[in-house]
This record gives sequence, C-alpha cells and structure tokens, in this order.
Amino acid sequence: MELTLTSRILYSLLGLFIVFNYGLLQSGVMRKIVARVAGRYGIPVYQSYFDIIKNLAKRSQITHGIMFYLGPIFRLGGGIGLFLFMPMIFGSIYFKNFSFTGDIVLLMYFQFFGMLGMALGAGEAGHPNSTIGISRGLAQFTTVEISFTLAIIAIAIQYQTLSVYNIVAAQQGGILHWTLFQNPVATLAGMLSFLGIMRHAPFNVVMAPQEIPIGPPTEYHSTYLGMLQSNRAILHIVESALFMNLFFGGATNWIEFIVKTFFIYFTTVFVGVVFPRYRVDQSVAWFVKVPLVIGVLGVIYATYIN
Amino acid sequence: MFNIKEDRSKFPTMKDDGTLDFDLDSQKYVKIWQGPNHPGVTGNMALELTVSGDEVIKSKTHVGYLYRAFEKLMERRKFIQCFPICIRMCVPEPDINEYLLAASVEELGGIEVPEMAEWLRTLVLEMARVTILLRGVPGQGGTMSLGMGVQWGVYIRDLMLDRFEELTGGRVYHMYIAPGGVRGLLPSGFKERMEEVLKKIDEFVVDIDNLMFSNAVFKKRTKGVGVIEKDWIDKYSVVGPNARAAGIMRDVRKDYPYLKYDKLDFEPHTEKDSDIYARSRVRWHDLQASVDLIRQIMAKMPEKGEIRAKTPNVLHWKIPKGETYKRIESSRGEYGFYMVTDGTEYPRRINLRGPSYNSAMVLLEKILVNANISDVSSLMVSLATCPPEIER
Amino acid sequence: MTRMDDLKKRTVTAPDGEVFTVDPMKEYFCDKRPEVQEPAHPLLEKFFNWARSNSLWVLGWGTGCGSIELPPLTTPRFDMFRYGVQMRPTPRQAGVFIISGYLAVKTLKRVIRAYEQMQGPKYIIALGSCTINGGMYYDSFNTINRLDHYIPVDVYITGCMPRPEAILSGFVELKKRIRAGKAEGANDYAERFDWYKANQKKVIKGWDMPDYNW
Amino acid sequence: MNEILEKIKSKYEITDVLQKRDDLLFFSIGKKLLVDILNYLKELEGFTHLIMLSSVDWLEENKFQLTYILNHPVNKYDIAIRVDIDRDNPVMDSIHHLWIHAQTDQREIKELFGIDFPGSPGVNDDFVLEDWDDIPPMRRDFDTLKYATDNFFPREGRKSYDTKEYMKSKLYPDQG
Amino acid sequence: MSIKDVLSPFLAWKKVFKDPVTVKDPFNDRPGAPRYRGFHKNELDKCIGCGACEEICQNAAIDMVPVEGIETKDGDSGLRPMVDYGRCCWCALCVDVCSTNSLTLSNEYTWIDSDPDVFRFIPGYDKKEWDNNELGWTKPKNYDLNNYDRVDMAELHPEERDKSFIEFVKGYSKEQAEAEADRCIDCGLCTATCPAHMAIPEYIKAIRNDDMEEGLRIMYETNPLPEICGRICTHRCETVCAIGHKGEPLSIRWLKRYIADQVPESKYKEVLERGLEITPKSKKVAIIGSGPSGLSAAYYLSRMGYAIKIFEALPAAGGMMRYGIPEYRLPYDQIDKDINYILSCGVEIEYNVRIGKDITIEQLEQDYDAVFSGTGLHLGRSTRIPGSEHENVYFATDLLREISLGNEIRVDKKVVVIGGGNVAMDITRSLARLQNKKYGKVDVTATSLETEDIMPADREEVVEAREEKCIIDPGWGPKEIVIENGKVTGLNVVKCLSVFDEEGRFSPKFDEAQKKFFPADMVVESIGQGMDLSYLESIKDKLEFSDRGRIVVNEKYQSSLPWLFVGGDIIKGPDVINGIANGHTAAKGIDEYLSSK
Repeated sequence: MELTLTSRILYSLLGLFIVFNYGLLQSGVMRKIVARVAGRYGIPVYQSYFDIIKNLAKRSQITHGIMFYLGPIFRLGGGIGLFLFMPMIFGSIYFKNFSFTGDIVLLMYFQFFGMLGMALGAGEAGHPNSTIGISRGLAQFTTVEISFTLAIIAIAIQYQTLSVYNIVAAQQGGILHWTLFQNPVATLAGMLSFLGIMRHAPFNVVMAPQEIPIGPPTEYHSTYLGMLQSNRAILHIVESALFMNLFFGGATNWIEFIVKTFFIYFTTVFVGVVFPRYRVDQSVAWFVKVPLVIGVLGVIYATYIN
Repeated sequence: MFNIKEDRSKFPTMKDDGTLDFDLDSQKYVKIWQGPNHPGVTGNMALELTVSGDEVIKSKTHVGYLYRAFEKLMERRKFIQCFPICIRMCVPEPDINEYLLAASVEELGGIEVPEMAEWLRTLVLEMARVTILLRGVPGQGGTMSLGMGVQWGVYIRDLMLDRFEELTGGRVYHMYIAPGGVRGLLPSGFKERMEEVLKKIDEFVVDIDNLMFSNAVFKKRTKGVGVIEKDWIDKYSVVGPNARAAGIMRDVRKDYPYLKYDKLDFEPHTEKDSDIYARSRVRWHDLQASVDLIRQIMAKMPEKGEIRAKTPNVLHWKIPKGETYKRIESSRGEYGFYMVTDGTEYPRRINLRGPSYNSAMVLLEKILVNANISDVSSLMVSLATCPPEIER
Repeated sequence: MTRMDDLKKRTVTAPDGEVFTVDPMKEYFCDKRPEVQEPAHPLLEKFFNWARSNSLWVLGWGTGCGSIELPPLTTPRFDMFRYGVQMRPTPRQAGVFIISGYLAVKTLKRVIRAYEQMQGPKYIIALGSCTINGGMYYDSFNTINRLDHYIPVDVYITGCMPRPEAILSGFVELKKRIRAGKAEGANDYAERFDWYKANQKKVIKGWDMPDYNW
Repeated sequence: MNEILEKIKSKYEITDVLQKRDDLLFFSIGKKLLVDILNYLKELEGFTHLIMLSSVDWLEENKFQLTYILNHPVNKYDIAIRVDIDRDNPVMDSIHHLWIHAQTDQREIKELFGIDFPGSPGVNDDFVLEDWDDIPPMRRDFDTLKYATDNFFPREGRKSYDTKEYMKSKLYPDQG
Repeated sequence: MSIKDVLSPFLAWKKVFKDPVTVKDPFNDRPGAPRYRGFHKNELDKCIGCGACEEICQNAAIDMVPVEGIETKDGDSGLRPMVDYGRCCWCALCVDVCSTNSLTLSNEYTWIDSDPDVFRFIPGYDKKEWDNNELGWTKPKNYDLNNYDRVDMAELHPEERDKSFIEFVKGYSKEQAEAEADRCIDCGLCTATCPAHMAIPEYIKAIRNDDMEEGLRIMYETNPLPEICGRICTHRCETVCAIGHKGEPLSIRWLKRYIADQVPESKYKEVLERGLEITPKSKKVAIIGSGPSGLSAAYYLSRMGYAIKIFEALPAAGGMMRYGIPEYRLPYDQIDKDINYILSCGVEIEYNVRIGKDITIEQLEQDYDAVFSGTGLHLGRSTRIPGSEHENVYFATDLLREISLGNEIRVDKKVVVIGGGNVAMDITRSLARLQNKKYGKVDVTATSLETEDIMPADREEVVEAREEKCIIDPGWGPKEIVIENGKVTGLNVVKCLSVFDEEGRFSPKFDEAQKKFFPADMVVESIGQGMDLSYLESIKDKLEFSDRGRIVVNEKYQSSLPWLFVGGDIIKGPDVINGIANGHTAAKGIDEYLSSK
C-alpha cells in the first residue's frame, strides 16, 4: 500500500533521527577504538552530544556575510539530501524514503553539493587557511570522483539499472550475489574512493591540523559548528550506507544496516590510524593512477560478464 | 606512469645574485603566518611565509615569543641562584643547561667534582636525551598526523619522568646537577625500575620502526625532502644529528669527551642522503644508543660515594675574573655556554648558544624556499628546532 | 613591507583588473565594544552549563614553558579526553584557554587577540606561579607579573610547572565553577573593558590594532 | 695547539693570550685586524666552524668586548678572539660574508647591545623585542628590576623584615 | 615502495587487544615520589628565623615576617618565612641552606584556587593539609650548602705551654681567617645576643672583603677593646650562631682578634679618626677605676668631646683584665695596645690613687660635673669553713694580682683549689705552671660544688687544664680544712647532690655519707669575688642598694645621685663584654645628663 506524502515525510524524519543518533554514537565508538590502539580510554561514547549541545549553547557568534552563513546550511542540505533519496532498508516501504529510478546520479550530485556549499561559505570567511583547505578539498574530491563514477558505471552496466533500489534488489539472495563477489574489481575501486570521500588519514589533506589548522571550518564556531558536526554524523552514516547498498547487498533490517555500515566505516579508520598524510599533489596523483586503472578494469570486467 | 612537467611560468624567477625578484604588492602571492598559535610549530615561533599557490617562496622566522632575558636575569643572580633559572632555557631537555652552568662555574671557581657525582651526571644527561628523543622521533610522524607513534612515545617518556622524579625530586625540571656536585644518590631499587622502562623503550623502538620508518606514505613524504648539502654544514654551522644525517661525524661526546663518556663505548650513527628520513633515522639510532649507554652507566657506576665537593659558602661565592666556553652534546647537537666572570659574586655574562640558533633561523629559511606548505612543519621538526633556545 | 605598512589604507588592482581600496583596520577587524552576554533562563542555563562543563575545548596553544605538561594529558598516561576535554587549534572554536606559565609581552599581544576571538562563555586556566606574581621572572623586563590585570582568570593552578595530575584537578575545579555558574570571565572582561585595555596598552607599546578585534 | 699560536703571533699583533684548556685559546686583537684574522683562520688554518659571536659589556672600562669563538672540526680545538669596541660609538664591521649565519648573531647584538654592524643583512629587523623604546636592554646600565616594578604591577602586600633590625627593635630598641 | 611498506604499519593494530595504560584515578593514587619537591612545611619551634632561606631564594619568594605567638628571644629572631607561591620555583635551595633542618618540602603538589591572593602562606603557622606528610624533599644526607666544621686554631702543644706564661692560642692566618669568615651566613642573630650588640656579620664580611680598616672601624663603634675581647670574651654570640645548630659555630671571638692583630697600633689613629671632628665640650668627667667599663666610658665620652680623668688605684691600667687574668690567656702587651689608643684620645689617667683614701668622693663631685665608678670585684670571698682563716689559705684574686704585679708568691708541692668558675681554672693553671717551673712536676686539684656538666667555667678551659695535668674533680662540697700542728694537711669534702633548689636560689644539699680527703699543704678559695665600696661610705645613705648589696641604677646606669653613674662588674656579674656595654650606655647617659644640666 502506498503511504500518503505526509506519512512518508514523517517516516523519513524518523529514519533521519535514527541515523543521526547512530552517527553520533558511532563516531564515539570509533574514537574509542582508535584510543585503544594508542593505549588509552578515549572520549566517552556520548561525548558528541555534549559537544553539539555546547556549541549550540554558545552565547555569541559572528558572521562574515550571507554566504558564510549559508555554508553550513548547504553542507547539511547535502547530507540530508543524500539521506532522503536513498533507500535505508530494502524492502520496507517505511524507510524507502524518496528513492526513484536514476536516483544514483542525484546522490552523486548531493555528495558534491555539500562540498561546494561549504567551499563558498569558507571562502567568504577570509581566513587564508580555509581558502587553501577548500582548494585542496575540491581538487582531491574531483579525482576521488573519477574512480567512484567508474565503479558506479560498472555496476550500472552489470545490473542494467540506475536506481539504487534495483541495484540492491539485484544483489539479494545470499552473500555470493553481492557486487563484492560479482564484480570485485569495481568494489575495490569503490572502496579506495571511499577512503578519499571519508577523508581519513592518507588523504585528510583538507582538515590537516599540522599544516593549515583544520582548513575550511577554521572560522566556523558555535551554532555553525553545531550544524557542521551534526552533518558530519549524518554524512558518514549515509555515505557508508550508499556503499553498503552498491557493493554489499543493502540491508533488510536496522540491525544488518548498523552492522554493515559500522564495518564499512571501520575500513577507513583501519587504514587511517596507521598512515600519515599525503601532500595534496601526491594524493591527487595517487588517485589518478591506481584507483583510475582499477575503475577502468572494473568497467571492462562488468561489460564482459553480462 | 607519465610525469607531468610542471608549469613554472607563474613562479618568480631568480635574480642573478641569488635573491628572488618579486614584489608583494603584485597580489600574485599570499603572506601566511605559520605563527605562534599553530599546532605544527615546535614551540612559540612564527614563520612569515610568502606563498605562491602551494609553494613557499620566501620565509622569515620570527622569534621572541618566549623571550625572558635569561642572560640579563642571570647577571643579577649569584652563582647558586643561577642554577634554578638556567634550566628553564630549554624546556624539553633541561639537564644540559644544569650541567653546563655547573661545569663552567666549577672550571672558573677551581672545584674538583667527586667521582660518583660525575657518574650520576652522565646518567642524568643520558636519561634527559632519552626523554626528548622519545617525543622527537615519533614527533616527525606527528607532523603528518601519524598520531599513534606520539601517543606511545609520550607515554614511555612519562615513565622515564617518573624515574627522574624518583631520583631528583622533580618531574620535568630536575634541578639535580648543582655547582659542586649532585643533590642525591640513587634511591634503592632504582636500577630495577629503570630496567623495566628501558625494556619498554626497546619494544617502542621496534613498534616505531614498523609503524613509521617502513611506512610507504611516510617514505613518500620524507625521502628527498629538505635535503642539506654537505658544504652547507660549515656555511650554516650545522651540528649534531642534522650533520650526522649528511654523513659528517659531529658528536661532542666523541670529539671532546667530557664526564664519563670516554669510559663508555658507543658509536653515533651517520646516514648519507641527509633528508628528513635520514635525520629521523639518525635520531632513532641515537635513542637506541642512549638506552644502551644508560645500561652501561648503571653497570659501571659505583654503589656509594661522595656527591658534593667542598665549595666556598654559596651565599657569597666570589669567582676570580675569567672566561670559558663549555660545550655538551644535546639531542639536537653541540650546545655551548660562554661564561665571563669578573671577581664579584655575580656572573658578568652568560651566553648560551644552542644548535637551533642557526638551524631555525638561517638554515630553515634556506630549506623552506620552494617547499610545499604542508612540508613546512615537517621540515621544522626534522631540524629539531627549539625556539626558547634561540631567544633565551 | 614592515609590519606597520600592512595595515595602512591602500588601493589594489585585482587580477581581473578591477581597482578597489582596502582599509585593513576596518575590514580585517570588527571593532565593536564587547557587551555583557546575559545568561539564559536559570533552568536552561543550568542545562547549558552542564553541557559546557562536560565538553571543554581547549585552545591548542602553549604560551609558556608549562605547555610541556600538556602532551602527557593527551596521551595514554593521563588522557584528559575521558573528562570531555579536547584540544582545538583555532581560537574561534575554543572555550578554554590555558595560559601555561610566563607571558612575554610579544606573546601577550597575540594572547589578547586570541582571547578576544574566542566566543561566548570562555574560561582561562592559569598555570604556574608566573601568572600569579611573576614567578621566577619577576624582575624580567619582558614578562608580565600578574595575569589577572590583562585578562580575567578563572582558575589558578600553582606549581613551577604544575603536574598533569594537578592540571586534571584544575579541569575538575573549572567544571565545578562552570556548573555553579560562577565562571563568567567573559562578562567581567566586558564590564571592566576599559581597565583591562588600559593595562594592556600600558605594556604593549606598538598597539596597531583596534581596541576590540574579533 | 701552540704551533697555531706561534703562527698567529708571527702574523698578527695579539695581546693578553690565555691558554684556558689544551683545546681552548683566548686572545685579544685590534678592531681593524679582526676580519682578516678570521678570514685567515677560516681559509688557511681550517677553522671552518664559527660557534658563536657573543658580546660582553664592560661598563666600568666604558667598552664592549666582542668574542668570536671558532672551532677546528678536524683537529678538535677552539680559538676565541676578543675585540674591544668603544661604548660611545659602537660600530663593528660585519662578517656575514664569511659565515651566513653570523647575521643572526649580529642582529641580536644590534638589538640587545646597540652595537651596529653596517651591511649585515636584516640587522635592523626586530629580533626578540617588539617596539622597544628604552636603551638596548642587555647593557649593564639598564636596570631590569626597576623597569619590571614600574610597568608590570607587582602584587602589593609583601613586606619583609630584616632579622637584625627586627631583633634590635624588639629587644634593645634604644641601646647602642 | 615494497609491499612491506604498505603492510607493516598495520601491525600497530595488535595494540587494540592490550588493555589501556591510563591511570584510573589520577587525583588520589598518584602521590609524589618520596623525594618529590612539593609544598613547604616548617617546624616553627625548630626554626630560629635566621633568614638564610630568604637570602638564597633567587625569586625573592620568601619574606621573613613576625608570627604572633612566637616572641623574639636570644637565638630566635621571632620571624618566620612566609612563602609566596606566586614566585616560588620549588628548587628547594632554601631547604638545603636551612641549618636547623626545620624547613622541608612535602610531596603534595595540587593547590588550585580562583583567588590569586591566596597563594601566600606561612608554612607551619597557616594550617594546610600537607603539614603532616612524612614524604617529601629533605636535605640530602651528605649534601650541605653551608660549611659546618670550624677551621681549627693552631695552639701550642700542652708540653710546650705548661712551663711558660706565653700565649698559647696562635691566632688565624689570612687563609684560615677568610675560610672561617666564609662560613658566616649574615643572619645577624649574634648581634642581639652580644651585650654590646657588636655588628658581627658586618666585620666578618669585612674580613671576607679583606678590608681590615673597615672591620676595625665597625668594631670600634661598639667595642673599644677589640684585642682584649678577641681573647677572653665569654663569646655568648657563638652559642646562638645559626651555623652552630648543625655543626661548630663560627669562631667569632678569634675573628675579632684577627682583625685587631692585622692593624698595627701606629695606624689606629689614622684609621679610626679619618674624617672625625669632635666638638670639645666644656664639661669634665671623672672615672673611678680603669676596668673595661671605665675605659669604654672614657673612650666614648672622649669621642663626644668631654675632658676625661681616670683614677686608677693600682700601678697600671686594666683593672681585673690585667690583674685577674693570667698572661697566657691575655698578654699584657695586647692590653697596653688597646689602652694606649684610648689614652691617646685625650684621656688623662692617674695611677696609685685610691678614691676614699687619697681623694674623697665629695672632692670629685665638686671638681667634676659627673662621675662614673667602675671599680670592679677585686676582693676574694671566703667559704668560712673551719680552718679557712689559716695563713696558708689564700684568695684566688689576691694570688692572681700578685702574679700580675710580678711579685713572688708562695707555691707548695700540693695545692687544692676550691671553685669551678673561669677564675678557679685560671689560678689552677697558673699554679700548675709555677709548680712546673719550681719543682718540675704538677700537683694541683680543683674541686667545686657543681658537677662537670654545669660547671660555670668554659668547656675548653676544663679540657686544657686537664691537658696540663691538673686534676679536676668536681661535685664535692668543702667541709673542713684539716690543720695538724700548725700546718695545713688537706681538705675534707662531702658529695654535693644539688646546687640550686627548685626556684634556682643557691642552697646546696649534701650527702654526708660520701666523704673524701684531698691531701694538700696549701688551699686557694675561688668561689666568687666581692666589691669594695668603702669609697662611697660618706654618701652611702643617699644611695639605694638592692637586697644583695649592689647599687640600684636605672637603664642609663645612673644611680639615685644624678651625678654618679655606676657600671661594670659591680652592677652585674664578672663579664668583660658586659662591662664595655655598660660603659658605652653610661657614656650616653652622662652625655644626656650633662647636656640637660
């Protein structure tokens, strides 16, 4: 049965609430794991809540202009947009959100949309470090986008569809049906680009504290920062959910959703903890070399098998 | 695969006399301050970088943020009163200042330090070198956000600080080597607890080797970056690990043996290609050498002994007119004290010269030209600059 | 280009040829007097204070020699993260500023700018005896003797370089003060702004920035 | 070490030689001869490493003393050359052409002692002090305690009693 | 870029399975190390307020402040260190320099407060919770900033000195004096204890700066007889010396002597009167007796410009100093050196004039505007035990006067001395020397009521007497002098249990059971000295006398007769420095009296 528009909106908001809380708790758990590698206890798991409440509770904030004010809104808009047009739980009509065929292209646009909005906002802030951070972020993301789109093209060719729902449907029925085993080369290209999207250690050139103190959000504080933090929580979950749907067979219930996104996100942390950071030109050159080749092979492999 | 020829048309050209011909008003360049408030700076030092795109064209080091006029204050203090203040000059490794002040005062005042005090001084100096290297070696990775090494290193440094606290009574500022001798014997059970810490350092040395030195991204970021040519060594008077990384053997413990170093056998390590990787590699070997030295000292050290020579009453100790230059091998290289006395109870002039005086000012400005912004902090940490030493 | 010329009014031609004038003193800074920010409704304020005390973001800048005891806090042995304390590189996002010992006049000028750029309820922790009465450098011509004359201080931790455990107890003490609502240093700075500014200007001679620059 | 000393004695007129240790030699020389003796020692004698350039203020004899400490890395000994500068017009010719890093020493001495090294790059820039308006602070006639108590608000309420005066006032106030 | 470079970093992940090393509760289970330099502790009763900690502190963090509940008394300045933790750098030099080990550091290190004025406290007085921490920095065992053992004085060997009367204490050489002077920490406790309040730290500093003239000038400000005091002063200052609390105190007396020895007599005038102009006053003052008090009054009155006339009963000046103290302790040329300078200041002196016999006190009153009498205690006092009037029983003071005058005195083979003070020791050792010269062997026995530990004589006097083979057998009460057929054969004594009763009054208790017999052919009584006030007979009624027979004087030493000032031993017990102090104060009193008359 078809839900009315208002009930679909309400269910999407419920889904968003779950994803938001899960995002905050997951970032707490991740930082605890990283702390354990160092040999310490790390932050309490619920620390992100305190940080956001404290930032929102700040009494004063300054603004550098309209675009500076809109920056975080674009960013959060990108995150929520990514969430709205992607089915969370396969098969349940409540958490299908507003996915439609061909929404994979819209999701890729939303990924970039957040970055662009943030770039304009941070540019207005006038801090040299943030402008450098933006130029790095955009340069790196474009090269990351190449291997990511090649992976998606490979999947599209293989499953003959552009809708995430159908992609997930094609992978149902057992582990072997996952794209991971159907087209492992494309998955490898996707996961490498996932490292770039999540901007963890080898590629965290955008928010590099030692070089340009935390890049773009240097000038953002109190409520803006609260918005950026909530976006970071949502974005990480939704990105890993996107990769889960594309490569690891989607999730039929929330438990499977949480477990899968946790482990997908954990791969970036797994790599990020033990590697230093590339310079921008090195990371851009690396993405143009290795993931690009794997992506092309993925596409060839996809056209070959079907 | 295919190397992209860089288009350097927009970059400034070099004038014939070696200086760059550019004027800041032409709006082509951005001036960024990697200033005192910056996570990538080793202490309060400011680099005024003129940047074209991501490349540094000109850098000027600004110091003075930690200037407390030590030398002026020491002219107002008696010799025993200079002892607590001279330590605060270089915070990560305070004991070298203590020893230098004590040695200069003893040489000018004609005091002969007893045997046991010399052994204890050598032990404390090596322990101080280990504490700073435990933070310096992984610190090189820290500038490229490889935080794990720093976490382990600083933890073990803290265990070493407990041994210091046990022996000298202070955690970071030990105030242990006083003019005339030292201020206490080893507490009971010290050697066993020290052996535990040394074992942990041996594990740490292996961990850091796996994590950092054989790490593809670290190698890519450090190999061939910030190379110091051989002939610069004398032009910029580069000393210590920075010189040893270029293959030139410079170690005060070997060249001018002081205290008990002639009775200990150790071999300072030298590298060849003198880039960031080589410098951290030399410091990594220094760490292991110091750990081995501590073991040798504790084995050879006598159990009991006199710890303080008979000195005149410190409240009014007049040292006859004279001057001397004493040097020591700090973890960053040759570190010297030039002291002049004029017969009164107060020193006439104490001038400290640390290795960062040249490496952070002129050498850093030379290396940073055409360096990428993201390499600025790793270059600075690789030269082991310590700002309080420059401005005192 | 000496330091003073950077801040003079000048006309600049942009890369696309458009000519415009730049007046740094007006554009780089926003010289509006700070005003007292009233705490919200008591019940809400209690909740906010509870959140603020559990998420102390410290400005990652060691101004004095006491900052060598901050790394042990961020590493396994003492691990201040357990108490919700975290280091932030920019003054904008920091809520707590640790003045870790003596303050040279040159650093004091940057400390004042960083302090004024910090937002909303901001707290100062002063380490060591140098911030109370000049410490070991009481007779130096380049270090200030009493920190409370230049910026409002919430918590003093004594020690010639207080140990990490003492700094952790300092954080606990600051948490108590925040929860009790007594940590209103920012408002105190706004009320007695002229007195603070007069003291600062007496010490910092080349004052080339507007009085309040955030 | 002393064959170097003989060579120098034969070439230059040096005064009050002091053989501090077997590897450290101090001697004074005239102001004009300094640059060529440094050049001679650097090029021909192998003293390629300038450790430091320091200055001492002999207020009573109205002169500054500049000390150049050179090191011979191969034979491992040092020579320290003292030069006296008149306090009324403290000018010394620069040696940045021999060692590039000497410019930092000279900039520091210019700012803290007021001895000018014309021609040394960046000698007038700020080294440590910012907008300093008093006399160069490292000179001995600058009183740092007075400057600190005038400018930096020392905390009131501290009063110390001298043991002798206090006991006199308590036990035998009027007696001899 | 081998595969190893890509994979080996992941080895770090094995640390996830190790449990964290964080200190669970950093607030309570991380005490400072046993030697940690934490906050200050001070035991207020052991502390003597000498101020050495304030002097060594390089941050001027310590102020010496009075503390209510602690009075200033001899040896304790009543000040206690107040530490300012806005200055302290916890270097613990104050603990190392503290000679009484009262100031220590606890191992407590957490003190947090919001009010900056709170960080200043008096350790020990302001109660803090770390006051009873046992751990913490105390002075390391063999690490002393101060030098606690005295430079020993070269003395003649007992064999050489027991035959002659030459001075056996050699005096310091230049290096010895400077080494000894170097031990002084300038605390100033001794100045208050010295009756004349001499500026002791200042002249010790003069020795360190090798400036003898300045030292002499400082001494003469309060003591005109440095050579004499340098030898025989009772040196009460050395009992309160801060260094003495942990080792041997400074030898202040010998340092005083060193200064006076260095300046030859010829240069005295030029050194002491450089830039001194005296406004001569028209008044005249007479001084009876040229003992320490008389000479000191004479010197200071002459400085004030008065005309002074001293009347001395004996043939030479010096009073008890010359005639009460044997030459081996105080050579006569040194006495003359001091007195000659005083006389050279325009002081006239008349020898062999006994007031009351040659000139009457009334005559003095008319001829002079004020009179100072310091006649001293020249008469011996008898024990009045049976047999004490025998002609072979002498008073110690008479024998010593005869020796000083150079006359021959009777010395028998066996002698017993009754008495335990310095005078008894002097007569014992003088008789020992005479016996040695006459018979070649010594047989003198000294006995006293007090037992060895509470004998009034100086410790080194008793030790040196024994070195010269005299027998010191204290703790016996003299009962009876045994006389057989006209000749003294010995002294019967009984054990003395206690000398003073609870209130401290002199009432000895004896144990008749324990008896002892000292064989001797001659007995000398040296149990105290009396004064001869016969010259005041005529004005006796106008004077006030205390119950013990001494003249009552006000703080200016002015008796009830306004023109008559009295000082020295006749006011307060046999002590040279006390006499000098009285003379100085009396001189001020006379000046005040005469200028107001």
